[in-house]
Parts: sequence; C-alpha cells; structure tokens
Amino acid sequence: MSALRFAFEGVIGGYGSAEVVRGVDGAIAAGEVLCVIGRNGVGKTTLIKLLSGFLPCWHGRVLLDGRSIEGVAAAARRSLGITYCPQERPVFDDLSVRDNLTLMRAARDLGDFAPYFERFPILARRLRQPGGTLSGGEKKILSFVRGLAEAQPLALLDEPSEGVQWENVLHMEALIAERKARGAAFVLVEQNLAFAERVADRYLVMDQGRVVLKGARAEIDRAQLLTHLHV
Amino acid sequence: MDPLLITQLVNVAYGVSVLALLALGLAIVFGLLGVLNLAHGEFVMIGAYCAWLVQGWHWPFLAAVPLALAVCGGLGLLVERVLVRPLYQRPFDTLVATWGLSLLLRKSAEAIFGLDYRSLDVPLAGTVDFLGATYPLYRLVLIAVSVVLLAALLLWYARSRTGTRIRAMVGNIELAQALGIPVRRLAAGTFTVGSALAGLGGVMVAPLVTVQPFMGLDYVLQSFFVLVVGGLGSALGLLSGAAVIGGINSVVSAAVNNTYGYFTVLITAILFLWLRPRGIHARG
Amino acid sequence: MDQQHSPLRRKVLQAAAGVAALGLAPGALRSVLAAGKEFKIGLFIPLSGPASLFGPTDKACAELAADEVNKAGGILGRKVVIIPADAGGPPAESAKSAVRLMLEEKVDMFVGSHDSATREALVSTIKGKVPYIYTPVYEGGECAFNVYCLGETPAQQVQPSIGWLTANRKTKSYFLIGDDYVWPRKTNEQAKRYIAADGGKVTAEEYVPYGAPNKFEEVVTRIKSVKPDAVLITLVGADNINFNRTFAGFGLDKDILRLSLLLEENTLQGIGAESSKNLYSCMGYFANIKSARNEAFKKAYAAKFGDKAPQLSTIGVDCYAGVHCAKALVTKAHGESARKLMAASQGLRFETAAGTATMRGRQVDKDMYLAECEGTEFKVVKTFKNVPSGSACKA
Amino acid sequence: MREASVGAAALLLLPLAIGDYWSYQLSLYFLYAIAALGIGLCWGRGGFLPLGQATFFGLSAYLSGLALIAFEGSAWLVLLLPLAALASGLLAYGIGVLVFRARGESGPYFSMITLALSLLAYQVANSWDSVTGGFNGLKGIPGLPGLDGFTAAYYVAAVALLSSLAFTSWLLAAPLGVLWGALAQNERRAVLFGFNTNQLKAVAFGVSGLLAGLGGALYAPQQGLVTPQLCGFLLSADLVVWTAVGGRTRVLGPVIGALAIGALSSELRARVQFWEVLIALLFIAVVLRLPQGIVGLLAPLERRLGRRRHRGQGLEAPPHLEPRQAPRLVVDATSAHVGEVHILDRLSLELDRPGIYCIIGPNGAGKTSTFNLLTGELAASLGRVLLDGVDLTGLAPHRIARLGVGRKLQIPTVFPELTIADNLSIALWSGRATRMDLLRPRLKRWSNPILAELRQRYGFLDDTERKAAELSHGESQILELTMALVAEPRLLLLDEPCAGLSPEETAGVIDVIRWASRRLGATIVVIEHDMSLVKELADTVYVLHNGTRLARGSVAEIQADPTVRAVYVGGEK
Repeated sequence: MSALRFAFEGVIGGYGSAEVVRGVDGAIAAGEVLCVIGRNGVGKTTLIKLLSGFLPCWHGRVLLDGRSIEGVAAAARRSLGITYCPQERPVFDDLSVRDNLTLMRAARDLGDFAPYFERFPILARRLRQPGGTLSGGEKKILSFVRGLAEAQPLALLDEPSEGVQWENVLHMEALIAERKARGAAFVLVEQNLAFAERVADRYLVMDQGRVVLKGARAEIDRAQLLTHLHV
Repeated sequence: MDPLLITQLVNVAYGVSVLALLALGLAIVFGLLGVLNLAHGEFVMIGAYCAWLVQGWHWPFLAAVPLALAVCGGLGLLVERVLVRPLYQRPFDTLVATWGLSLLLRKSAEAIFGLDYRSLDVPLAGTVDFLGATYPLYRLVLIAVSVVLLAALLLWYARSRTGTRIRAMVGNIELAQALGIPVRRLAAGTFTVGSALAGLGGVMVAPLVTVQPFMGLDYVLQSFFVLVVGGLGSALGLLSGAAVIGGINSVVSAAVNNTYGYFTVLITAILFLWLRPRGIHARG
Repeated sequence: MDQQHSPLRRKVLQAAAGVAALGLAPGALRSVLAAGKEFKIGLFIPLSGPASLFGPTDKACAELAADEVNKAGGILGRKVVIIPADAGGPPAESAKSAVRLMLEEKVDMFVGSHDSATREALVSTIKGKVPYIYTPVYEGGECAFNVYCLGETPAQQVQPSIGWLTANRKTKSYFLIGDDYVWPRKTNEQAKRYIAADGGKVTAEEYVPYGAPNKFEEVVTRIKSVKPDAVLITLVGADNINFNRTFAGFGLDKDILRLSLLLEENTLQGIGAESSKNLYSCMGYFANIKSARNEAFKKAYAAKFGDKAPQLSTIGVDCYAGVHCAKALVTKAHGESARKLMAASQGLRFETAAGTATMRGRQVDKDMYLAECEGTEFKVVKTFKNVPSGSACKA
Repeated sequence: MREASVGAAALLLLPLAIGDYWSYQLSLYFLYAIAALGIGLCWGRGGFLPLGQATFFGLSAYLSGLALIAFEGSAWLVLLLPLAALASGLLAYGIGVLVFRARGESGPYFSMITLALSLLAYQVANSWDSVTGGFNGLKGIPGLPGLDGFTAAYYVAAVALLSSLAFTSWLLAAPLGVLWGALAQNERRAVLFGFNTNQLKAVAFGVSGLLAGLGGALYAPQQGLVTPQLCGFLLSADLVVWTAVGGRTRVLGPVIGALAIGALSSELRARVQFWEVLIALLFIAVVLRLPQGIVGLLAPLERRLGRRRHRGQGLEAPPHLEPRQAPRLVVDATSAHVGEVHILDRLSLELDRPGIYCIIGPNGAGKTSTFNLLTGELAASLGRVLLDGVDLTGLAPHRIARLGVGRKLQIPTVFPELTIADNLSIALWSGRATRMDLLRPRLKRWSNPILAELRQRYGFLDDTERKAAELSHGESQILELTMALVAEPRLLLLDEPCAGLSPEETAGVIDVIRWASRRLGATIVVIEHDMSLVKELADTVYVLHNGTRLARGSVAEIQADPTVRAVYVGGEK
C-alpha cells in the first residue's frame, strides 16, 4: 500500500443554511490517528460528514493523495479506500449481525473476522440476531468491526466508543493500533478523553465550527485540552 | 381418483400459481423496495397488450416476453426516476401518486388501443390428459412457468446478496452509501425489474382473459393481499401468500361458489392482516 | 368522443337547418325552424368506466336519429339537439348531471343507456318532471311516472329462445350462471318458468360476485360434472368473455350449448372465434340482420360516420330508437305534459334500426332475433315477430 | 376566530350567488368533504391512513336510508339519523381497538385491512338484496321532513360541514389532538409517558368513522338513493386522494381537496373526453410539488396572520391519579429472551429504599434489557417483577408508566415536530390527565414547581414555541430529561443520560439527577459506563454480566470485588 496522505483545507459546510463548520484544515499520513475533539455541538460530526461526503462542502477541498475528492459521491468514496462509521444508526437494524458484516462481500463466510470475534465474543454469539436487537454499545462494536474489517487505508470513525464499556474500548484501541501498524490512517471523533489520549497521534480541537487547537499528542497535554472542553 | 376432483385440484394449483405470477413484480417493488405501487395492475395490463400486439404482427407468442420486459421495464425506469424517487421517504404519498399513475396508464391505453375487448388465440390450445383428467394444456404450462419463476426467485434470494443489499438500503440509506452501495442505481434497477416482471405476468395471462384497459384493477389489490398475507421480502412469503389467497379462493369456489370464494378471501385477508403481524413468512 | 365528433355534428346540424331554410322542409314548418327554439335531448351514455365501450356507438346512433328527425322537420317544428352526459360514473354523479341539464340546459327529454342503478338514480332525481326514455336491455318492470323503456325484457329474450332451443336443439337441462345483481336474477326467474313450461329442468343456478376479479375454472369444472344440455349465461362484459373463453378452453364447447343473454358484437369480438362454437344470443338487433330497413339504416350510418364509425350493436341502436321514440311521442301527444305523453305512449309506433316497434304500457313489443355465433359473426337462425314485453305499466 | 365566522357566513350566503345547480352540486361534495375531514385527522395528525372510509359512509347511508323509509316524516328521525352516523363511529372505534391492540403499528397493514373491509362491504351491499336493494340500490328514500328543494339540501350539508369543521379543529387543538400528533412522531415515547396510544389511535379512527358516517347519513335523504358504490374502493380512494391533494396536515385541506377536485371532475366529466388524465396529472403534480397540498400554498399567508398561541396564566398541575409514595421494586429471578438468545438470566434486584442506583456491566450484559423489562417492553419468560407487591410482568407498558415508572431513553427521544411547550405539557399530563381532561384546552397551561426550577437551570426551555427538532443533541438530551422529571415518577430509569455530552454538560446533568432524587424522593436507576460518574452518583451499584447479577454494593465495594475486576474495568474521562 502506498503511503496515503489525507488532507482537508478550509472546509466549510453545514445543514440547510446553517453554517456549522467554518473553515477547518487538517491532514494525516498513513499510520496516523487524528482525534477530533470538542464540546457537544461544535461541529465534529458535521466535519466528518463533510469528509465522508454525506454533506456537501460549501468551500474548501478534501484531498486524498493530492487528488481533490469533495465532488465524489459518498457511495463512491469507499472504492477510493475510505471507510466511514457513522455515530447514529451505525448498523442495519433488520439485517442479522452476519449480514451486517458480510453485506458487501461475495460470500457469507466469516473467516477474516476471527481476530475480531476473539476480542468481541459477544458478536460471535449474536450472529443470527437482527442488528436492531443489539444494545447501543453492541451496535457500536458491530459497526466498528465492520468498518475495520474493510481493511481500507483510511477510516473515518464517529464516536466509536459511545456507550461501549471500557474493556471493549481497550480492545478497539488495540485493533486500531494493529491497523495503524499496517499503514492505515484514522480520523476519529471522540467524546471519551481517556480513549482519545490513548489512540491519538494528533489532536484537532474544535469550538464553534473552528479549530482552536491542533498538534501532535506530545505537544498537547490534558490541561490544554480541558480548557477548550470547558466553557 | 375421481377425474373431476383431480381437475378441481389442478384448478387450485392453477389459481395459486397464476396469482403468484401476477404478484411477482409487486413482490419486488413492494416486498423488497417498499414502494406501494398502486399502478402494478396497469403494468400487468401493458404486458398483456404487448402480447396482443405481437399476435397482431403475426410474431410468435413468445416474442411478447422480451417485448413486455423491455416496454414495462423501460416504463418502470422512467416512473422510478420521475415519480417514485422523490417519494421514497413518504410511502403514503407514493400511494396517491401511483394511484394517479394508474389512472394515467389506463387512460393512455384507452387512447392507444381503444376500449374494445381484445382476445388472443391461446398458444398450445386444446386439452391434454393429466392424471386421468383432461385439462387445458396452456394452463398447465402456465403453472410450470410460475413454478420455475418462483424457484428462480427463491434461489436468487438465497444466493445473491442483492436482495439483502436492497433491504439494507431501504432500512438505512446513509449507512448503505457508507458501505459503497450505489443506492440510486440499485433502487432504480429494483423498480425496473419489478415492473418488467409485472409485464411478464401480463403476457402470461393475456391468452386466458380479455385484454382491456381496465383489467389491471382486478390484479393490483389481490397482489397486495398476497404479499401482506404471505410476508414481505421473501419468495416463500410470496408463495405462501398466493397459496392462502389463491388456494382458499379456488377451494371455496370449487366447493361452494365464487361469491363465497371471494368473501372468504377478503375475510381471510383481514384476519391474517390483523392477527399475523408480519405475515406467514416474516423476513430477516 | 366529444372532441372528434362535435364539430362534425355541428356541421350536420347547420346543414340541416340550411336545407330547411332553403325550403325543402314543409312550408308550414319553415318559419318555426327559422325561429328555431331547439328541442333539447339530454343523452345519458357511459363516457367513462368500463361500460364506456358502448358510449361512442350510443352517441353516433342518437346523432344519426337526430339528423333524420331534423331533416323531417324536427319535433313539432323544433330542431332536435343532443346534449350528451356521462352515465359511466357513480349514480350520484349522473344525478348531478341530470340536475344540471334540467336547470341550466332546460332539456325537454332524457334518453338514457346505462345500468339500472343509474336509472334508479335518474328516476329519483328527475321525478317525472321531464320525460325519460330508458333504452337498453334490462330486467323489466320499470313503471315510474313519465318513464318509458325500450329495451329487451327477460320475457322477450328468454321465452322464445328457450322454446326454440328445446324444440330444435333438444335441450332439456340447463345450467344457469350469472353475475350477482338484479338483471341476471330477474332474467333467471323468468328462464326457470319457461324451462319448466317446456318440460326442461334447471340442474344448477349460480352467481359470481359482480365487479370482483372472477375466475371461472371451478364453475366450468362443475358444469362439466353435471353435464347439462345447455348453459344459460347472464354474465356481462369481461365476466361474460372470460367465462366463455374458459368454457371453450376446457373443451366443453363441443357438446354443451350456450345461450348468452347479453352478447352483442363487441363482447363476441372479445370471446373470439376460437371460443364461440355452439354459442347463441337472443337480442332485438344484430348488425347483420337481413332486412331492407336495417340495410337502409346501416347505409345512413356509414354515410354519416364513414369507416371510422364505431361498431354497431343492439345497445347502440336502441339510442337511435330512443330519439325516434321521443319524436313520435311528443308529436302524437301534441305537447310535453306528462299526462299527455303517458296517454300517447299507449300503442305508439316508432322507427327502430330493425323495423318498427310498438309501445304498450310504456314498454315495447318488438321483433326478437335468435342468432348462432359463427366465428365473430352472428348468424340469425330465427326471428320472432312482435314479442310482448311481458311487463306493462298503466298509462 | 374572526376569519372563521366570516368564512361561515360566506358559505351560508353562497347559494344566492351561485344558483340552484351549483348549490346542489356543492351540497353533495360538502358531504364527501365531511368524510375527507376524518381521513385528514387520522392521516395528517394520527399518522395512519384509513383506505376504506367508504365503508362507514356507505353503512350510515344505508342505515339512514332505511330509517327514512321506515319512519317517513316522523319526528324520530331527528334522533335516528345521528344514530346512523354514530353506528359507523362505534364500528370504526371497535375495529380500531381490535386492530391496533393486535398490531400496534400504523403502517400499510392497517390501511390494507380498512381497504379489504370496504371491498367486503361493497359485496355485501351488492348481494344482500332483501335489505340493501342490491345493485340497484335502496330507492325511494324520502328527503328530510320539511326540507326539500336544492337550497334546503345545500343548507343542511353546509351546516353539517361547518359543525364538523368546528368539531375537528376543536379536537385537534385539545390535548387529545396534541397527543395524536405526538404518537404519530414517536409512539414509544408516548407509551412510556403512560398514554394508551392504541386506544388514542382507535379514538381517532372512531372520530373519522363518525364523520364519514355523518356524511353518509345525510347523503341518503339528499340523493334519495343509496347504491353499493358508496361502500366501494373507488369512493374510498377518491376520499384519500382529495385529502392528499387538499392537504392533510391542515383542517381545511381535505375540505378544499374534496370541493376542488370533486367539482372539477364532475365539470370536466361531461365536457372533456380524457378528463381523468388531467385529474391524474393534477394528483401527481401536487404530490410531487406541494407535499403540503393545496392549502400548503396558503402557508405564507397563514404566517402573516398567525399570531403566537397565548397559553395564558400557568395552572398548577393536579396531583397524580395514582397515589405517589417511595416505591419498593423487586426483580425476582427473572429471565427473558429474544428469539433463542437469552438476554436476562434469573436476574434479581432489590431497590428497597429511595436513592440513586447505578447499573454497570459489559456491553450485552442486559442493562438496557433490564429497563425494557421494568417498563414492560420486554416480556419475562420466568420470574416476577414486583412494584410495591404488584406484579408488573404482563402489564402493558402504559399501565406500568401510570404506576409512576418514568424512563429516559439512550438516544434522546422527544417529539421533534412539537414545540418545547407541547413536549413539556405531554410530560405534565402523564399520569395526571383523565380521559375527559384530554378534551380540555386549559391543560396546555399546566405547570409545576419542578418545571419552574428546571427552567431556572436551562434557559432554552423558556423558548416555548420553538420546535424540538431545532434543538442540538445536548439540548434534546436535557429536554427529554426534563420531561422525564416533570412527570414526577416514583421510579425513574435513566439510560446513559450523559451519552454524547461534553464534560461541562455532563457535570450539569449529574447535578440535576442528584437534585431530582432529593426533590422527588424518588428511586432513580442510572445505566452508566463512566465510573467517574458512577462514583459521583451511586448510593448503590449493581453489576450485570451475561444477563444476570454479578455483584451489588457501594462503589468502593464493587471496585474491590475481584469477580467484578475480572470482567469489568471502569474507564475514566
């Protein structure tokens, strides 16, 4: 896999006429995790929707290996090597867990999922159950596994740890680390600071739709982060 | 065994299979895609007219099949683009819009073909001996055809992931896109296939009934009952729905008379809808 | 059909008026026609719904009759104008149109060809204020005030045909199948009486839900099991066609004879040549009756509408008779008061496409024709002269 | 109100302007409009579509026709005709109760049932000659005594329409109407506030049946003939289409639709051959271009006229219908499963004194399922759930809620299309409003101290006329929490109340929960993953694992417990 480089420059967008993200820049290279953090309603999810193509960029550019892709339809971005795990409605409720995992594969066999099932045996036990009957945390885990198993160079994860209990959050961290080792890059929206601090290589702290603080993990300590998380 | 009894039994089989054949298209459009298409009957009607045209041109009957598939499929594609696509999130509005469409298609057929009752010569006319009973050959063929089609559908559901993807798309369109499903194309394709199959049903029944613009009305409601009774989104649902609705109709019509047959069908449909929430074969 | 024909119609009317003005009309009438207070006929025919198949013929025939009447000086010197209205919708819609025609058009007469429910609606709306001529084949017994019926009644269809079949085709046992509404039931009541009178027997009497998606495999199989000599069919429209096609499909047409009581040219087209073997119909008119009167009528019809002319059938030509009846009625009564008209109706004679009919008790005695189907053609095998309607209303 | 009376006056003077024919023409469509009103109510407000309203129109038409014939000219008719309409209302209500209780949902299935009913009614009317007169219909029906002529017919219909309009708008404005809107948007939420939504939907359907019945009952004397078509599918479909084209979301929509399309089609009918094509194109155009229907065009105008609703002085909400005291909850070795998967396995909990209990446990441990069990949404296959000795298992969710069990769901669920005020009102009515109360507009002015105090904390709650849909994720979390609190439950279940909240907001919520537990003296159960929050909140902690109880105790005890450590390590923000 060639060393990927993903960047966004001066991205502006929002819902209807409401401008939620007001010009945000960021970049990551292969094997890096960029954590987007900030208080609720500062535009984190909006940003990730702009990057994944579910909202149109009003201005700015989204660059994948130097090619600007903001025009590419959401459904087409997966084939460019971008995985997206949304925050809300993360799984197909009326599809079985198995179908949720294998939907885009030729076969229904679950061979490549073995490593994931080791860490999340709960899923293996629920294969025939409709996704909708999973608890909130389980849905997030299912969505996370589905996303990582796509084994793509870039993954955009929106609050993967929401409602997930700590032990499993640690499993997520481990799995992300494995993918990083293989050169995958992540953009991660997180509320759970403890988790963010463990996985992030760089931070992008947002407030009111703008970047208020960014940099490598080494450069930024918890105190600085907290100042932006409190009002 | 009494040949007449056998004949009535075959009648039941025929009743079931013709119903399944007519509901096939709707099973895709409503059962999978969730579009309440009240113009389904009109697609059947158009298919039937294709068969009539083909006879007029002195082409072989089977030539009607590709023609109907093409015409109804093309029309379906257009309808999906113009009428259905904007309304995916508003099912009841689809109901009204497609009701308007059915009026439109009926009137167009009237304008093009007139109201006259059209009739086709039955291909493979005549009767054959079947288990000691004499039965019209074409009807037997029709039973076979619908069995084959149902089997094909069953297989398709089992093998292909498309059915599952369609359901995924209907259930959660944003996530479907995130997984790289080209939702617009998939939806359009599904509706097109469904419409084409409705046309095929029309071709198949055309030789047995009178072809006129109003014929569709007879089929659309029946088809809906078949699906909701049987259960949406599965070939088994279609089959069992057709078995219940068509079977009961035929059996009671054979044992008593058509009036009771029809009453029983309606009452059964109501009871199933009421007491069997997801139909006989719930999907998922 | 409005759009296609109305300009044509207007031309014809102008022509008629012109001709009259030129003095070909009887001198006495000239001034009146010129003054031209029109005699308006509200024509109720199905323009929408499945029955609208008959609409075009109905309209054409009525217009032809109007031309002829106007050529002959109109009705009491007034030019006849046809105002069509849709009777194909729900009865209440027709009722509303009737009110419109009475209040806004101030029509002098109604002529209607439509189903019985709509007739009831019109009768209860018009309330005899305007004379109303109901033309198509029907169940008989309509005696409302100031209403006149021209259509074939069960008595006229059933009595002669059953008699003839029993005598000439040795039919002893009958299977009765019909749509479940008033006309088939009334007709079968009569039929059962005449069959018994002729020493035959009814093996079964069945009805299918009217307006429901019917399939006939089961009925046909039952018929096969009881093996009657003949099936008496009172199914209408698509049901009639689908039954007969199924019947033939099961190969019963070879040895069981069928008599269908609402079988005219259009329906026979639908049944198709394959399925019409041993199928009979008994009506007051067929397009290919061999009679001088009918030839003349068809010539005039062809002359007026050319090769685009809609298919002639008994239902259509009854509208032709309707307009002529209107003229005869008003002319004989010398006015439009209900009393005068009802009195005049007794023994009234007027033109029909087939010949001349006589009105008794506001129903019509007419010649009936029994025809056997040959492919998609009717071949008249027997003509019954002046068959009484069987139901009489007091004048 | 003024516009309304002007409109009414205009309607009553109209005949002078338009003459007999149009009066007569309109009088028929007024009756159809009344039936369409009912569809608007069910579809536009209640969120379910009746496809067979002709059933009721026809039924009442036959009944009143028979009555008019039997008692021609008698004064009893004054009573009998309303009864004819009422019969349909009751039938519809009965059907509604049966169907909704069995099915609960409002999707196409309900519509299909009503459709099938109308097909059935048509055939019965057609075949049952002896009573209905069969295909030819019930004829010779005399008009209403003392009222004949077209204008009389017009006034009867016009008055009926106006009163139906008044009645419907009153219903929609009443709390009942608000609840109909609420359950259409989020039925589960309404149930968890103790409202019997199936009952409410049945009432809506009953009202629509009554309106259709009224139209039918007046049709018989107006037309003098009742035929099977009146019960049939085509009239049913027409009514729906008129409602859709006119606009189902506003009271006037269906009326405008019925009058406009109805009159238009009967005008075109005689004049234009392919008139149906024009009508069809019209449906399609309206559905595609004007989802709000024709009345949608009036929206801007409305906005100009529209003044804000004045709720007037706040009223102290009355006490709960059921007595309120600190609850004693015992879950006694209860099991439950979905399909073959065991979700709860002989789970036992004792919440014997007021205070804050936290439930923690790995994903899939059965935390949310426990809540579903307590609110009656998950059936127990084994064991009992006792609230003050009353066994909750087998009780309908709304009944349990009435006993004082409140719940906040994991994903914030409010009624997005309703204003903040209406959202709060619904919470206030929960467990306090009687059936009759739901017809009293003054209920909208209810308030209580809890609400007042929460308004102090959260300013946005004062923006009463703002739609809940416009709130941010955090704000809707707060709104739902507020709703749960103002209902003053004895037992309050909070499912991750801080999910997706920033540390700032989280701190606020924690504070509110602590305050509420003192203020309400209630038992509060919180599902929470975040041990730091658990520490701040919990008097007692339950640890669940694989659907059964692993441990119970104070935070300290739990953290000390080795078995807990084994399966569970609390994370910190």
